[in-house]
Amino acid sequence: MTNSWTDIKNTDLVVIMGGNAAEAHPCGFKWVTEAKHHRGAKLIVVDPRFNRSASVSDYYAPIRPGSDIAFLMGVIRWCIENDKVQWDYVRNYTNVGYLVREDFGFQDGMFTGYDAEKRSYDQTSWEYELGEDGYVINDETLTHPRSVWQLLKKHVEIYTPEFVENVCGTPKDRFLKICEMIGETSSPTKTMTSMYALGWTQHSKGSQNIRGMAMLQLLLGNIGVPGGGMNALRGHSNIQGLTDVGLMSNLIPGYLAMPRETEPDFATYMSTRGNKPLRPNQMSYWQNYGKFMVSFMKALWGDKATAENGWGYDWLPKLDIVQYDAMRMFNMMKNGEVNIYFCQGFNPLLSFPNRGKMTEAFSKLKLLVVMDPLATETAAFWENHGIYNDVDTASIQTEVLELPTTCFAEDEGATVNSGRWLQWHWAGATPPGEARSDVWIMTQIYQRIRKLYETEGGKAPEPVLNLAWDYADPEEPTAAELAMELNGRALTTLYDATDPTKVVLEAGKQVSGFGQLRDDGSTMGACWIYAGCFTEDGNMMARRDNSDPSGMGVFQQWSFAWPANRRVLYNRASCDPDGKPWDPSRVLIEWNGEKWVGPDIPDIAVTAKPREVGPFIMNPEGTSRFFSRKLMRDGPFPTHMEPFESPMANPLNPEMRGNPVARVFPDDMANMATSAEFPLVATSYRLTEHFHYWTKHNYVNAVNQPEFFVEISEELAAEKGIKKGGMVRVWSKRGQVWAKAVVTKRIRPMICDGKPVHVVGIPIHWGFKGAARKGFGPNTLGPFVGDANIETPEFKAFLVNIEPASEGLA
Amino acid sequence: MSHQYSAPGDHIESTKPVTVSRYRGITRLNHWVTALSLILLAISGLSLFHPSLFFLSGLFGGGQVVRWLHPAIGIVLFLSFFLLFLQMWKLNLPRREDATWVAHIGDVVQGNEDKLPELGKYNAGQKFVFWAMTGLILLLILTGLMIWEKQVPLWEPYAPWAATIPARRIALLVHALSAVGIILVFILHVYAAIWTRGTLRAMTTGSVTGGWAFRHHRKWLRELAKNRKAPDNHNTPAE
Amino acid sequence: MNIDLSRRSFLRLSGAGVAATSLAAMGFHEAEAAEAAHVRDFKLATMTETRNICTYCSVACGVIMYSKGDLAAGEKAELIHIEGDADHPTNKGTLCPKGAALKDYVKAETRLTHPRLRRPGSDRFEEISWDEAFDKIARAVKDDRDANLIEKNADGLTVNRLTTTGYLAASATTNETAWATWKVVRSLGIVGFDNQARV
Amino acid sequence: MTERAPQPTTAAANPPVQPLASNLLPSDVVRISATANVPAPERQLDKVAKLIDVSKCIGCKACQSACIEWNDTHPAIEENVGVYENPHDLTPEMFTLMRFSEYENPQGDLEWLIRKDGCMHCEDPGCLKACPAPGAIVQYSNGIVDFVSANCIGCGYCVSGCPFDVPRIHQTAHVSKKCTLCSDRVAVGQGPACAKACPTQAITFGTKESQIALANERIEDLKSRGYENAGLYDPQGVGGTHVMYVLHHADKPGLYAGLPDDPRISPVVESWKGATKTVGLAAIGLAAAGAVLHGLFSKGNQVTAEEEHEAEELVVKTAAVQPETREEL
Repeated sequence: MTNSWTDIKNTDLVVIMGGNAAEAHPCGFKWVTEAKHHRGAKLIVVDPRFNRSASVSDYYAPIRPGSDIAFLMGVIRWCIENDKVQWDYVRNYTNVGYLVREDFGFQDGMFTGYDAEKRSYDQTSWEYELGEDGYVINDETLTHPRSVWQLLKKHVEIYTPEFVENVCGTPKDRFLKICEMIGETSSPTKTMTSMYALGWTQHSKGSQNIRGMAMLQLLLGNIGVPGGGMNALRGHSNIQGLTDVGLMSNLIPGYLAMPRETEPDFATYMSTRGNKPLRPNQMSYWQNYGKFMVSFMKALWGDKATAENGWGYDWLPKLDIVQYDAMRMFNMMKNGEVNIYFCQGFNPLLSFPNRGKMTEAFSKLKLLVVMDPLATETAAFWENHGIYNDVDTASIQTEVLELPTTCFAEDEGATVNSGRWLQWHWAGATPPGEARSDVWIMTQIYQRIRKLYETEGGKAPEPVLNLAWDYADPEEPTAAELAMELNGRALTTLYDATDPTKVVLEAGKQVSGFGQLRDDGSTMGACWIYAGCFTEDGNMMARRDNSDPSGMGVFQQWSFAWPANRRVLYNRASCDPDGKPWDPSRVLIEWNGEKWVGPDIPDIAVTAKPREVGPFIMNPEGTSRFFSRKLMRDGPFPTHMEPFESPMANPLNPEMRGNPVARVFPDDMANMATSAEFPLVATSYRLTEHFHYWTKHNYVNAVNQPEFFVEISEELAAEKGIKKGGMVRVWSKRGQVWAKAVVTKRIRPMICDGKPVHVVGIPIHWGFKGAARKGFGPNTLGPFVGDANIETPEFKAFLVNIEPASEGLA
Repeated sequence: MSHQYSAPGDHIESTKPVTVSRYRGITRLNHWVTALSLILLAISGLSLFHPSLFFLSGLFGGGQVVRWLHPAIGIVLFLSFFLLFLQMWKLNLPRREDATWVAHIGDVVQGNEDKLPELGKYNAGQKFVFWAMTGLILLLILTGLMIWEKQVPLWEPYAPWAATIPARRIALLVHALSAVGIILVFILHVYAAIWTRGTLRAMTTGSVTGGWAFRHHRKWLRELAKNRKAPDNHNTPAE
Repeated sequence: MNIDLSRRSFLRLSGAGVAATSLAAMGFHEAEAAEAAHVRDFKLATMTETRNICTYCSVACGVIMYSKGDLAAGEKAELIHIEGDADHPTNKGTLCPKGAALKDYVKAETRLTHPRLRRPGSDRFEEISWDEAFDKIARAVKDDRDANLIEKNADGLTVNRLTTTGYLAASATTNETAWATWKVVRSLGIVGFDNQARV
Repeated sequence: MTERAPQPTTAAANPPVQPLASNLLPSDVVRISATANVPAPERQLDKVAKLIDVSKCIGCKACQSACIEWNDTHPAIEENVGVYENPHDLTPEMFTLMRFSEYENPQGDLEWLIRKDGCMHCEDPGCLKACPAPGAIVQYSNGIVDFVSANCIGCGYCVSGCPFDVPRIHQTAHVSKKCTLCSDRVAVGQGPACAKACPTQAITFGTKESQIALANERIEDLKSRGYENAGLYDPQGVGGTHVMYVLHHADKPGLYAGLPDDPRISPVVESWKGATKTVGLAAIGLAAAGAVLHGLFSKGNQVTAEEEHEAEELVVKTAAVQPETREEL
């Protein structure tokens, strides 16, 4: 989230689209209720189903799964057409004025540079036109045909209200009412917040869904303002932390990049990073990349990392392809290219698409190691459970190790919430039986492998042997020790750059912020964005002062928020170009003539003069982007794309199937269905009573929602002769499930492209382990394809069929 | 052997003095089981009827025991009364003389039998008790089943309307009223049996004196006398 | 109709039966006085409080664990109850249907308690010791790495890339676990490294 | 002496772990089932109330989870019958329940009305009035109506007495169960577990007038959003309740899964527990006394010796008339 949970109380309008906050984040949703109660805020919900967020909304509109971009571009078009634009904000804080290269273009839903074989774009034309001074050319009149503003207006021209009604199935009157409500927040004293989650991310163009709303928020001046922002409601208690600490194929902690094969040494690697400002005197904070990278390498390899060996650069694995994401690994596994696989607190058999393919993949492994507090379906994929897991046990030769781990109640450490707060927790229960902490388990694995390399030698032992492991008890590092490593410390005494006699930090002391990190090896810090979480003043993450003097829900003294304890990102943009808050009744920071002051930590250098430094300090331009240059694989502007399995052709380009640059493995493309064979649109989602596949182990949650069901409209039920509570069979090109039928008025068929589109809702929470009744998951049905940029599976829109099933089953 | 006024088991046991068998052993046992159940039901029922009587539940081991024991005995009462009903309903059908008997209720209470018509085995009062008991026990068992919390699930599917709360409220009221009714009838029945001397022995020993029969149920006596076979040698008088 | 005589009421029945028959008892002995109105004992008295964060979604509600026994003092601690922490600024003591039932996640019957191994083709898990488990893992990973690690790519550049062993990291472990896991996984050269950010 | 707990003013507080003396005492009881002339308590506790604002309720069932966890109950895991209500009804192990109703309002928009069902803690409790067992149901001066299982005999009268169909009889424990408004928490100055957990604070707890004030504030907000008939549900038919609702459509409570429009103790129950008792006992008493007096003062209906003689004659004479004429008679 750009803002935080408690900031939502400051908003005037909440749009829940691409998510279901009331069900998936009930206690966070409290702040929407607080905003409604105390500020008279309004809540809009746009969703294929009238869900429990809609039950307390002020206005609801249905939408066909997978058509969000058309809706959002339609709202942008309406706002531009009706002059609902926060001009001061847009002119000064976005790249509307910058000129784009001549050779950039857009035709039939495609941008210039598409290569069908490689399924990717040559993005060279997606760039600004630079002046001689190396800076971007800015047309303040916004009239130049190649200015981002004019390109944007041309781009959204096609998304008329009629187009939206036809593609999204949202009645025009309801769409226009929403546009009006949203348009009001273009006023500087009104803010809107977007609360979204997997409803937007789990599409083959998920990233562009989010880009769409981000652009709308920029148009209305709602980024960086109290009660505004792009608020991704992260799903798991520490998925934000695990992403921050870089547990992904292409990441180093702190969102640094894993080196590629094309970057043979440290110098080449650094050459393409730390990009210079594209506008005069912008901070372009990534300039400091080197300080963060070197400090990281010192944390990883300790004193083995020296300037001479490029700080141990060779010992890091080099990527040949960027995304070794889970779906690629399962595909490789199915092809017999993976021998050993670890699942740490994860149940992929139920959470990744095409369960048949998953079972086949696991069956090809030599060794599967599952570490979990609960008995998972993944660890028991070889067990035959009748229709719920129909496998030939004897033929599966995979060895499976199931290791018992502690859960949150039995260990200590920090987790990061959606609002980037690192919060420490303490253990209060004794682990059951022989369950042990994940840290102990990983340490034992490492120490034994290391001992084998020490005694037997082996291939390229240096990375294993040179790994820094200097803990009081090498057999079990403590949470505090690891947390202090993440924060970083001085290795040699640091002196002030301008005055060498002044000591900044003695050797061995914790750094107080990433500003103190150096690129000469004199500091170490495993995760630069966490610098400040565990300083000489102690464990900031354990702070419990819940005072909020400003009443803005900032809570500066409660735990630690990265970066630098800032609670609302880009909060410089909450003030006008002269540093005066847009809305005097809601102040985060303001310029007092010499420096920035206020309840929140300024997201800018404290003494940066208002008119000079732009609010988006990470971007070389210092401004935000309508035109996102090369950063997105599928286009600098979001364009409408149909799901891979869709009930209608893409009106912009009937030949285009799904996202033209999304990665699809050969056998999966053949496994895609058409609406002729599978006429109904299925969407999968969470229920508030359950969390993933964990709470089915908890009898209390099983009582609240005992059995797997699918939700269909009364119209579809009548058409197919399905009765409420009866058993149905739902099947796709990849598999079939049996479920009870919830027949409801909350789902209605929508008219798209002149035809009725029926939606089948499939919740995810059942399997064959735990207290609840045995059931299936939508992943038995879902297509094996993900988002073009980050490979999030397209679970929210695919095609199925449904029929009443014989009662005798299950 | 006609049985217009008498039951098959009735017969004249001896002639000097005349004793008449009125109830066979099985009927008497049946009567006393019914009586005992009714008494226990009354006591346990009353303990739930009014707070001041709740202490009566102590006789049964407390309220919890009353909760399952009362309905259990209710079933016993119903079954045992049903057997009595089978044996006695024919002779309890109203006849002409009953109307005149009722018309002379004043004489009945003062005991001047002479003004009363000759009667068969049962007078109108006894018939009233019989039919009142029948009606009330039916009401009690039906409403009893409706308010018997534990067993509601057993019969609910077959008569869902009877399981609704409004229906069960009415059942509670009717059960209470019927219970009061049956206790009143019970008092009448017991008192009448004591007040009419020589009656109790009918249900204890099974026989009554000839005079009793002559005074109260003369038509019954006449019929038995007729039905009696001629005293030949094999009929020992002490039969 | 089942007459389920719980032991206590059976004794009272048989006792009362005797009383009922004795005529003296007809004098209606004093019935047991109704037990005075009382509320349930407050179950959190003398419990140890521990601050924690709910393990489910990213609202990260503050919770308080109430346990019998103080873990920090080295004792065994049995979890009795979990409730929202009214001091926490995000949830202010409230919890959703999942968080409010956290205790029965911690104490679920299907919590794993022993390392277990399923042998190829077998239809059951067998309990093994931690040592056996780690020896098997270490041996398997080293052999796989020594066999399949790509030290140099086709162009002779040092890549140290291992693709035949993969690692899927969690979603609810702590940052500290994440950092320890990152170090171990990357030192082995694993690139097939992912977490639960997408599902 | 352990310090006495305060009276609760809110549910949003952390429970004490240091032992506190209960502040909800047997002497605070104002009504007791099947017990006449309850001694008036020497102090009057603040009237408490739980307010359920259905317009804030997101139907998440946190109250169900919190209730199960606090009261350590074990409701059965049932099956899905095509609706969101689970369990399907209040049970002896589930004291509160989310009831969902899909309502198409006159403007043609869909409304999903969700109501937290459970004991209303009436000012004039029908359960207490119907209960035959002394001390099984008590009402405290702060308005809480609580079941004392030790005195309960499991007869089910309360089920018929309640105007809201709330009490449930436990099949194996043979006692009646319902929401206790967390009397054990209130006794140590805390609010109910459901009000503590409720994520959107649709459920709040405090003194009755503080909750009425909050309700009025909410009703203004709802009216401003177009719900003209928004209102407070505090039915006077049962003397007002200590669990109140703020409803979007206070003019049509029935929309919310059968919330009674004008709940009161059924006249059948009133007559059963009122007139029938007194008249019934009187009738029995009179009949018994009448029988005894009549027995004492009037002589029995005696058989005379002459009638014995007459009987003999009749029997002998009839026998002499001979068998062959016997058939015609």
